[in-house]
Parts: sequence; C-alpha cells; structure tokens
Amino acid sequence: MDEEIIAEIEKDYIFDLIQKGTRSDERNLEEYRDINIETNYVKKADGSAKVSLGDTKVVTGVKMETGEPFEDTPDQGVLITNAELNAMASPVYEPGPPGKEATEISRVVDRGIRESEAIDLKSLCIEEGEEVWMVFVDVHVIDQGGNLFDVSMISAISALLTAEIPYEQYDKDPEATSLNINTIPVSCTALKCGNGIIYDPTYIEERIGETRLTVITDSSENIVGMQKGLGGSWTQEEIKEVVKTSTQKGKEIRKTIKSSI
Amino acid sequence: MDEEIIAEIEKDYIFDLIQKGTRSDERNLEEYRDINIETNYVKKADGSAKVSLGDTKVVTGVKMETGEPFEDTPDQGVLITNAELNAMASPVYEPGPPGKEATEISRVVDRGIRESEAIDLKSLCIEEGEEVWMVFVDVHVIDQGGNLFDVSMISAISALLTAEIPYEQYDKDPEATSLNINTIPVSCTALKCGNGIIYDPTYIEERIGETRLTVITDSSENIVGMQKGLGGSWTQEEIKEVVKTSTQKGKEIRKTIKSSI
Amino acid sequence: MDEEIIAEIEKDYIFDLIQKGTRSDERNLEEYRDINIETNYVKKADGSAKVSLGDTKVVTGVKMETGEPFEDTPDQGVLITNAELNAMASPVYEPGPPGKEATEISRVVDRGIRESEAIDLKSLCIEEGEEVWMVFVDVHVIDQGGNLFDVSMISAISALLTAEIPYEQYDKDPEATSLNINTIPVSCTALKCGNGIIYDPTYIEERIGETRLTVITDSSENIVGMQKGLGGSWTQEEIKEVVKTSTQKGKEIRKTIKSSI
Amino acid sequence: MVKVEKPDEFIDEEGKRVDGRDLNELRPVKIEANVLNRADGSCYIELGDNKIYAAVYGPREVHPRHLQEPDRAIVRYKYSMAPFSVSDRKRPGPGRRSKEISKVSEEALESAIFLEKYPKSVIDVFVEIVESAAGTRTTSLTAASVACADAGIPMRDLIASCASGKIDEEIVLDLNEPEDNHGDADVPVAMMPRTEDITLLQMDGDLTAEEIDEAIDLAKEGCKQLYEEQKNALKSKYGGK
Amino acid sequence: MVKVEKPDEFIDEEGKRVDGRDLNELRPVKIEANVLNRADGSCYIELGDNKIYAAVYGPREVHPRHLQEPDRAIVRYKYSMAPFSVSDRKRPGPGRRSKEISKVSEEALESAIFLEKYPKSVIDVFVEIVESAAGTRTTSLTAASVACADAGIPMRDLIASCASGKIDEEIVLDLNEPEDNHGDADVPVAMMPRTEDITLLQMDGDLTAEEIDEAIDLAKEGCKQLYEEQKNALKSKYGGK
Amino acid sequence: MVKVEKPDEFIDEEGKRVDGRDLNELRPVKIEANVLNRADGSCYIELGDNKIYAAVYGPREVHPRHLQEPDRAIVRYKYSMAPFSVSDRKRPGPGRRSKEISKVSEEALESAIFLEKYPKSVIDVFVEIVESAAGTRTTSLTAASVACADAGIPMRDLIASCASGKIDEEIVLDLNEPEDNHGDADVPVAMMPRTEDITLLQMDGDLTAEEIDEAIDLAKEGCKQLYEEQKNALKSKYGGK
Repeated sequence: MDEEIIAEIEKDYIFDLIQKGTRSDERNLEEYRDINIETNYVKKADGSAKVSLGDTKVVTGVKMETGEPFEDTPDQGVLITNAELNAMASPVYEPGPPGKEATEISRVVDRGIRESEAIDLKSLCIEEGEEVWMVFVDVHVIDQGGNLFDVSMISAISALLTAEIPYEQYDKDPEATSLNINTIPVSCTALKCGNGIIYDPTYIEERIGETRLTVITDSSENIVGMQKGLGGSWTQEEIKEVVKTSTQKGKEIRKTIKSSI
Repeated sequence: MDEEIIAEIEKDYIFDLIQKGTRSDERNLEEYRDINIETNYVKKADGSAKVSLGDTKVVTGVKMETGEPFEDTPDQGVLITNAELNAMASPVYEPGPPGKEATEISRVVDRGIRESEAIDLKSLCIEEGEEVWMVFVDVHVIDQGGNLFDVSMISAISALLTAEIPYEQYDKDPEATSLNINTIPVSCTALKCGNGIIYDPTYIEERIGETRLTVITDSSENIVGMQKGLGGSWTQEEIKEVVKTSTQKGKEIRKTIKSSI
Repeated sequence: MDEEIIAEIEKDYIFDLIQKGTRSDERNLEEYRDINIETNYVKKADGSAKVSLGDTKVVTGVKMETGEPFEDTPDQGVLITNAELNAMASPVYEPGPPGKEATEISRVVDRGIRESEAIDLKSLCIEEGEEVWMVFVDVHVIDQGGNLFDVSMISAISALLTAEIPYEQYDKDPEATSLNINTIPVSCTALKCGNGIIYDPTYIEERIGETRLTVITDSSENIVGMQKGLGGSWTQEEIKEVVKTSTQKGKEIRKTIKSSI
Repeated sequence: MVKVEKPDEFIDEEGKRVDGRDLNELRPVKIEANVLNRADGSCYIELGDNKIYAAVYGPREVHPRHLQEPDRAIVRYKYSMAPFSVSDRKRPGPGRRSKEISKVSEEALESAIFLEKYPKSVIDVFVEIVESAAGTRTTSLTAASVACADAGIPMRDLIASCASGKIDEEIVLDLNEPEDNHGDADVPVAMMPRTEDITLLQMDGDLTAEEIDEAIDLAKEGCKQLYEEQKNALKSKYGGK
Repeated sequence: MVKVEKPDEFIDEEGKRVDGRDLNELRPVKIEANVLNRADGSCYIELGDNKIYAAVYGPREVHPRHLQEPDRAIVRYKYSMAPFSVSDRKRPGPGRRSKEISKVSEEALESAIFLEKYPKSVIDVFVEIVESAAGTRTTSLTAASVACADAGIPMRDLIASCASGKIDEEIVLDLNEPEDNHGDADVPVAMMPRTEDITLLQMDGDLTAEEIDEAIDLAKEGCKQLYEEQKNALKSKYGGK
Repeated sequence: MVKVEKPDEFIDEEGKRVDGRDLNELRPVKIEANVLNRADGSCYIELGDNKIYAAVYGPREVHPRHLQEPDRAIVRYKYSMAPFSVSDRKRPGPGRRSKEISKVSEEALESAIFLEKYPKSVIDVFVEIVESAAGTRTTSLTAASVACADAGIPMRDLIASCASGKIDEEIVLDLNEPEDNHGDADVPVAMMPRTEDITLLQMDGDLTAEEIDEAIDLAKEGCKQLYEEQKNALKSKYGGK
C-alpha cells in the first residue's frame, strides 16, 4: 500500500516535470538514453547483439536453418521474429507463452524488417518451392527499463547486420557470407503525457503515458511502419510532428548502429 | 441476486405451463420454432448456411482441401466436423478451445452425417492411399437461443447440400460439381420436464429440463443416431415415443431444408 | 483440520520409530516391501507388466512402431519413456499433462534404461537414416503408495524384458523376437529421516523425509545413474553408504525380476 | 496399423458368434471392489479382454471454487485410455472421443447419486482403460458405479451398463471388437436396474424404431446380469451374504 | 492455395479502381444494430464482401478477479476469424495476427468509453469475422462501437474506422483484396469523428511524411461516412429520427 | 545438424585436455552480481563459453494462492534456454529436460535458504541461458545463489555447483562440450561449501562406487574455487573487502 502511494507521488512528480519541458533523469523531451551495442555476443548464434538503452537490456540472437518455403512465396526465404519478455525482466511478467505485449513487439519488429526490405528474402531461396533459408530472430528482453519497441528493433537489426549464413553446417554452396542488408530500419517511440510528447520513455514514464506512437523509418528516411498504442488518442497535427521528429531521431540512432558493428 | 430470483420464478412458470401442455411462447409441446435457412451466405466458403431457429443463430461453412487419407481408410475422403460456441453467443461461454458442450455437439453432428452416409466418402478419393478430399464442416453458434443440436445439424447438412468441390483451385479434374448428397440426416431433440416432453427447447426451457434425447433420422426415416444427455433418466416407453415423434418431426424439417436450397 | 492434526501425530510417530531403527510396518530400515510382478498383462501391448510394491501399483506398457530416427543418431532406434501419475493414484494428483514429479520419474527411468545400455538401440535400426523402431515405454501409476522411482523402474524393465517386436504388423523381416536385453537396471531409493536412512519409503514416510537419493545399478553392479531429490542435503559419507546398500539391494530386486518373467 | 478383419459371417449356422457366444450372451466378466488404497472407492473390471480401473474421490471440496453448486454436489468423470491399451498406440491426453464419453458417463452416473446431500462438493470419478476391447464406455460406467458404492456415496441404485448392437441382421448383446468395427449398429445403454430407468443411451448406425426397442430390451438383460456381478463384488468385500 | 492475382494496373485511365470505385470511395456498406438476443449489445456489418458480427457483454464482473482495476472498467476485445471466412481454411484458435489486432482494437475502443464509471468491471467485446475481404480490423472496430452503443455503454463518441493506402502511386480509400495484397502501403485508422481524435493508427509499407498525412486525411473522410451509417443503424433501432 | 565431434583422445601425453586444461582445472570463470535493475537480486556468470543471467524476485506474495505454504516460503526455479543459445535452434518453451533441471535446482537451492522466515511467500528464481556450452545446470545454480544473496535473502551459505565426470578412464573436473557429449559419465554436484553438505547430485554414465567417491571429491574442489569467485563478486558490489 505505502509502496503504491509512493509510486503515485513519483508519477505525479514525473508528469509535472514533463509539463515543464524536462524529465527526472534530466534529459530533454526528445532525448534518448545512452545506447550500447555489443554484436557477436553469442558465439553459437549466427548473429547476435546485446543492446542496452539506459537500463533496458535486450539480447537478440539470429539462427538460420534450411526448410520449406511458404506456399505463396516459393522463391523466398522465411523470416520469423519472436519476442520474449523474460520473467526476469520485470516483476509483472510471468513465465509462459508470449502474451499480448510480447506479440505486439514481435509483430512490429517483424514488420520493420519486412516492410523496409532490409533482408532480400529472394536471395535466401536455395531451390524454388523446395528449400530456402529460414531466419529466426529471437529478441529476449531481460531488463524492462522502458521503450522495448525501439531497443528490440535496434538489437534485431544489429544482430542481422552481423549474421553469417551457416553454409558449411548445412552443406550448401556459399553465395554470400552475410545477409547483405542494404537498409537499416529504426523505430522511434513517442509518448504523450499531458501537454508534453516525450521520446524513449523509461519504464515509469510509460506508466503515465496517455498514448503511444511508434514510427519506423528506413535508411532513405521513408516511413515503413507505424503503430499507435495504449488508450488515448492523437490529433493529426501531433502525428505529423511525431513523424518528423522520429525521422530525425532515427537518423541519429542509425548512425550509432553503424558505428557499433 | 434479484435477477436470480426472477429467473427462478420464470423457470417455475415455464415448468407449470408445460405440465398443462402449453409453452410460454404459445407453441404446443411438439412444435418447432420458425426455421430460416440462407445458403451460399459466405462466398469464400465452398458451401455455407446461416440458419436461425427462433432466436438461435448458427453459421456453418464447409471448406475442402486435398490431403492424405487416414491409414485405415486409404480410399476414402476425410470428414472433420467442428462446433464452436462463440463467446458472443451466450453470457456463460468463454473464448478458448472447445469445451464439453461444443465437443458433444460436433460429435453428434459428425455421426449424423457419417452414419447416414450422407456423403459418399469413397467418391472423395483422388488417388488411393495418397490424396483425398478433406471436408471441413465448421459450425459456428453465434446466438444461443436453445436446441443447438438440431440447428447445428440443419446448418451443417444445408451447407453440405450446397457445397461445390473446388477442383480448379487445386488443379484437379472435376468429377462432380457438388458433393452428391443422397440422404438428409435431421436431428430432433426432446426434453423431459416433469410430465411433459417438449421438442425444440428454448434456452430457458433447457435450464429446467431433467433429461434430453436427440434422435437423428435419415431420408428413409431410419434412425441413424441417438444421444441421451443431462442427468435424469428415460423409461423405455418414453424413448419409443420420442423415436416416433422425432421421425415425424424430422420429415417436416427435411421438407423445410429441401425447399430452402 | 482434525485430519491434519492426526496426520501430524502419525508423522511424529513414524519419525520417532525410525530414530529407534524400526518402522511402523515392522520392516527394518533397509527392507523392501513385497514385490509382485505380472508380465504380459496387457495383450494389446508389445510388452507389459503390472507391478505392486507394498500397496504401490504401477502398470507399464511397451508399444513399438516404425518411424524416422533422430538426425544425430541415424543408425539407432528411438526410446521414449513417459510416466503418468494418474489422478486415481492419489488425492493430490490432477488430470492433465505430466507435472514436475512425473517428468522427473520419466527422465530417471529413461536414463536408467539408456545409460545401462539395456536396449541395444543400434539393433533397432531398420534402414539407416530412414526407418527405425520407436519404443514407447508408458509407465502408469495407479496407486501411489510411495517409492515411485523404484517401482516404475521395475515395471519398465519387466515390460521391456518380455516385449516382442511387432514385425508382422509392420511387414518387416523378423530379426529377433524380443528386445534382447542383456543387463537389468534397478533403482534403489534412500530417504534420510533425522538420523535414520530408510529404503523403499511408503507414501507417508516420504512426507517426513528430509532428502532423497536414488541409485541405479546394472547387472554388473556398476552405477549407471543417481538422482538426489527434495530439499535437504547429504554428506559424502552418507552418499557412499547409500551407494553400497543400493548396490546390494539392487542385486536382490534383480533376482526377483528374473524369477518373475 | 493393426486392422481388425471383418469375418465372412458374424453368426454361424448354429447361431454362435465368432467368439462362440450366443446372441444374448455377455463376454466373461470379473468385478472386484476396493482394489486401490489411496482412492475413497475403487473397482477393477474385466469384460472379455477389457481391463479397467475406476477410482472415486469425494465428496470433497471443489477447486476451482467457481465450479461449486450451492445446493448439490457435482460429478466429474474422467475417462482415459492408456497409450498401450489399444492396437495402435494412442497419444496421451484426452481427444474429442474421450471428452464426449466423459460427458455422457458423468450425466449417466449423476442420475443415480443423491447429489443434494453434498452441496458445494465434488465427486471425482477417474477411469483408466488399461486394455480396450470394445465396450469400454459401458464397462467403465459399470465399474465406476461400484467404485462409488465402495466410497460410501449414497445412491438410488447402482448403474449397470452394456451395449447391444446389430450384426448380420440380428440384434445381439455386448459387441466384441470385430462386431463393433464392422457391425451395423451399436447401442450403448446404462440403467438403474431396479427401476429400469435408462440413464445413458447412444446409438450409431442404421436401425428401425422396432430394432431400437429390441436392442434396448436386450441391453437391459445384459445390465441385469452385470448388476448381479456388481452386487457380488460389493458383498464379497463387505460381507452381508 | 488460393492466390489473389495482382492486376496489371490498379487504376484505369478514367481514374477508376479494379472494382469500379473512385479513389476516395468506400465499398458498399450495411450496418445493423441489435441483431443478437443473448448479447447486451450487438451489430452486424457488411463492407464489400466483409461480413462481421460484433457482440458486447457488460459492464460485468471480472473473472479472474486479479484482472480487476479498482478505479475503472477494463475492455477485453476478441477478434476472431471463422475457419471458412478466408480463401485457404484458417485453423481455429487465435494466431499472432489476431492477438495484435485484438490489442490495438481494444486500446482504440477504450479511448472512447467512460471507463471510470464502472470500476472493477469488464466490458467484453467479441468480434467474429464470418467472411473476410480486406479491412476486417477497421470494419470490426466500426461494428464493435455500434454494439457498445447498443449495449448502452456511455461513450464520448462512436469509433469509426477504415483504412487508406497507396496503389499505383496514388493514395486511395478502403483497400479491397488485390489492393491490400499487392499495394504499396496500408494505413488503418480509427477515430472519434466529432473531435477527429485518432485512436487507432497503423502503417505497413513505404510512404513519405506527406503521403502519410494525405492518407490520414482520406481515412478521416471515410470514417465520417461510416459514422453516418453507424448513427442511422442506431436510429433505425431506437427511433429518434 | 551441428555435431560436436569426438576427439581421438581426450587427454594428451602431457595430461592436458582438449582445451588445454589440467584434469582438475575449471574453465575460466567470471561472476558479476547485481546486473539487472528490475529484479530484487541478479547475477551474470560466464564459465568457458557459458553465458547465463540469473534473477530473483521475492520473497513476495504467491499467486495462485493455493500454492502458499502456511509456515514457510516456497522457491520456484525456472531454468530456460534462449533458442539461439545452442548449436541447433531450440524451440521456445520448456521441455522435459528443462522441467527436470528446474526441479532439482529448486530443491538444491531450497536447502540453503531460511524458508521459515517468510511464511506464505514465494522466492522466484529465473535463469536464462544466453549461451550454452556444457555445465549449464550447475553454472546456473552458482549464479542463482549469488542472485539470492544480492536480493538480501537470508541463507545458511551460498550454493556452489559444478560437475565432474569421466573421460578416457580418468575422473576430471568441469566437462566441456566434447567431454560432455562423448565422455563416460557426468556427475553434477552442488554444495554449501562451508559444511560440504551436498544439495544436488545427479549421475549419468557408468561408474564404480570408488569412481563416484572420487568424482564427488573433485567436484567439491571445483565448488570451493567457485565459492571464492561468488564471494568476490558480492564483495566487489557491496564493499567489505
């Protein structure tokens, strides 16, 4: 009970700060926390990245296998993206199959990769209709410090950028050593709190947000995905502003990714 | 609480009426509510029917695919009947896999189709032991106004009667345009309430029934299936009477089906 | 409540007896209850045994099918061991998929068979990489009177010892009529209660045990498996003693098995 | 795939069935009460090659609590087959067939129990088919009701249950495996033998109204014979000869 | 495998789409309120070949209880597709797509409901796609908000929802199946038409900032047309013309 | 399929193992406490190529409540492997191996905790194998007990855990992957180093009584070395040098 009262007071404090244009960790409203990317972290994976954004921590591993293509895309490799919110990451997560939150994250990250055409799925065809490469991207959140969309997207694309196709293991002729990724999709998440719109929200800021908007941009600064979340609503003007700021922030994050791999 | 007391009073009232040979909606004890059948309702299905019986509403769709036969019937097509009691149909249903009630309905409908040999499963063999037509009959209850057995059976057979085999879609030589159904299985459900035996019970009548008996007859007026349900018991004399009345009622329902397709 | 108090008093009584070197059913600390083995109990199984140890009752059936080998052992048959703690066996068991206790039992029995090389899995290869015999060992506990590890192991190996490969049923050339089992793994389970270490604990003795140790020996009296269980701890000296006693007891149980089949 | 072959004829010139029985003859039956120690009541039954255990726990508290009925006990009946009980290994876990059998058996058993004596509680019935040879649902029910009596649950009467069916144009009692697989109809029946009230009735196949009546008549005969065996099993445990 | 073929051109010389519509034209729409008897509120909608039922139960008690919110109602939105609603039979049960749609739809609907009026309770919304033809998530949401109104749940406004998208370099309203499968972008939008507050927004594809703005403008137009149909459906049930 | 090849010999003439270690030498180890912010206690460990996170929540309230023990805390231990932690991708979700490891680890950890101090509560331990390279169950347990200490849970002692095993007729410490896959026996051990009480013991393979004793002796040595690393990790977080 007491703990809840303290939490309420803290929330009010954070909300008030945002109305004044600042934040409890002294960032400005649009500022991201420090990003730290360590690629090739897991040797047994074909690609991997451990990423922290402030105190949010995510490990992503990429594994590739050969398998059958989907019936409606016989000449394309298969991309499967999963997100796991490990019970260790937060007091409110529980072990078990992915819930609504994990499902939404995995689908948004998947769309970011897919719609930006970051991976040329046709290059992953081994024999049309028979055998293709299946690319499994497993995003594991181990410390939930807020803004899981953005950090999941960063870790997924970082792991893919450094992935190597396991030709030898599957006795296949090597055609390329890596996945040949030409564009880097980056997501930026905005949160509306009263009159303020903040970016890269922390775990506690997310508790006071009224509504959320994630915008994914690619290397040409086109928009390749959007996802509104939480109750609450956005005006069209606000959306315009978020799209603009996210494009700008995405550019900076993309630079950080490039310099880390 | 109040609501429950009212419900109890209503149940007593309905029970008393039945003892006097009549019902709250003024039907006689053996009378069915109006049947309304709309076939070819879902264009994407290979066969479909929306059926209402009083205010009970069921939509059934038939889909056909090619697949492997069962090992013990290599020369026969495969019939798979599912019933879903959608959570929208009643305040007591919940989303999730089929429970006991849905399982019983799907099995009784399945047996009605199978035992009456309404579908000639051998005619659905494409290549013995290799490839056959699989017929999926999905019965979706969307408004639970009582007597789900009978309305599910009506909608399943109506959907099958109008189904067309999707030869083109699967690049197969067309051998027949429809499923070639020669007999129309119809179920009639009787409910014992004190001294009265009523047919086509409503949702609230089902709450006061002591025991239930469903009798399925085919076009030759043979009995092809029976299913006793609920606690309570029947005497052999009562069963004889229910078999007789159900055969008669089944004839009428069969006429309605034929005139609707 | 009263029942629980009685249970507590009974536990104290049993504990005190053990401290004095005796037991409520007058066995000495290392003594097993009577073992009764009935093989070929289930005609439809390829091998079977109904085993009772005191009032613990287990039925095990062996079924064999042909199937694909595992990728990493293309020249070996497949052994799959399941344990089911049927809800009828105890007031605390519930219907459903295997829980922690059943999983541990199935894995320990499986390791006993596997590590002792009781079955020559290579002899179960029909065509390398293509087709092998799959051996399903299903251990069903129907009365939980304590010491499930040992009785499950006895019933599993007894069923295997009497199993016949169903060559005819699968149209295969008979190479051997039986599974050709050369060693008989036997498990012995010790339970530490205060200063006493008892063997073959009953259901109620298990409730007062601090820690458990199961030792599996083969016909050459080598140790092929161990499993510590429950909270609590063992000293190295105690472990040595349990290994020695279990080897001795295992010899006696092996004799009983041999004389029963 | 194990196939039970269809015989050329189900009934020979002397009116005997493939296993030598008369048309109205049950397979050999053996019933034993109180065979398990943990359960409140239990029963073991063999009918032909069928081997079945039934166990009863309760009346006891209901979990989860929202299943409680304020004015009566509920019955939960769980029919399950061991993977090795049938010719082709059955995967563990209940399929749709088991679920349906559990439901109709539960309802058949409920009819006989004075449920109103135990409000808010549950009577759990577990049935395990160790070997299956046609007629498991009815044989299980016969065993379950003995287990209930063994558990001291007050009942109007025992439930005795067996099937009749149609083969080679004849109505016969207690179908065996080839008859069940290749016959023309199967009519499982359960009843309270004293009043002849029928608490389970199913039918698969193709019968006339008259044949159904005849099938029920014959099943009743079978139930009455089983009833004697049920009573004997209970007597031999609890004396009172 | 049924394949929806990509047409040679999505828009002909006269500016008409493959189904003859103008770029800013909705497919034919039909909305009916109060079509089910058990539900507290319900709605049936057709938009082109889409056929969808929505039903609402509540506000009612929450089970399991730990999901209760002390100061407001929760909304549970369940989007589900009948196996026969699509070209290739869909296996029963919710996949990841259905889960995501349920989540964003739930959040979109929540925005419009005065949740604080019903602490500790739940509003259950069930949506069943009987036939699916592109645009099911938005069309479902349009129906669901009518069902909420039909159930008498107090709301700021109805939620009207439709998608816009990009084909052949043009931003168009309400994508049909070939446009949805082979177009360049899809922008589902939901809003409260009175204030134009946007409560659902997703985007898949490849668009510039300007195109997104244009797509939202167009979707708003569509939402306003649907809003009139929603109000008509409610009026024709409850009078008040 | 990735295969770990069996080397021609596990031990060379100079008594060195394939990775250059002595028979009684652990792989390089690195332990860090308090690495996660949400968890009440946490630990990161590397042993050779193993990379493992452990986190502890609690003592906290038990849900569902019927799992509560009136007089003590319960421990729930969840061992899980990331799909990418092994050579051939592992499907998500716990298999039977994970379930068994969780059970024996839970029991091993329980022995060290003063459970009676926290009646009706639960201590949740989550272990995530990020990279797996033989010895994950023992290494996880070593990390989990540091995480418990980091969470301030009162314990009799830390639990240190490692395996010994048999290769080429020799008993060796801390099997690596080829030794684990192709060796003759594996003996995972956990203990409270101060009293040398053994709280986890398993064995797979083929050993004599003497070899088991020798294997336990060697594992104890390994546990004691790990114990020093565990204490150092906690000291470097909490001072007290």
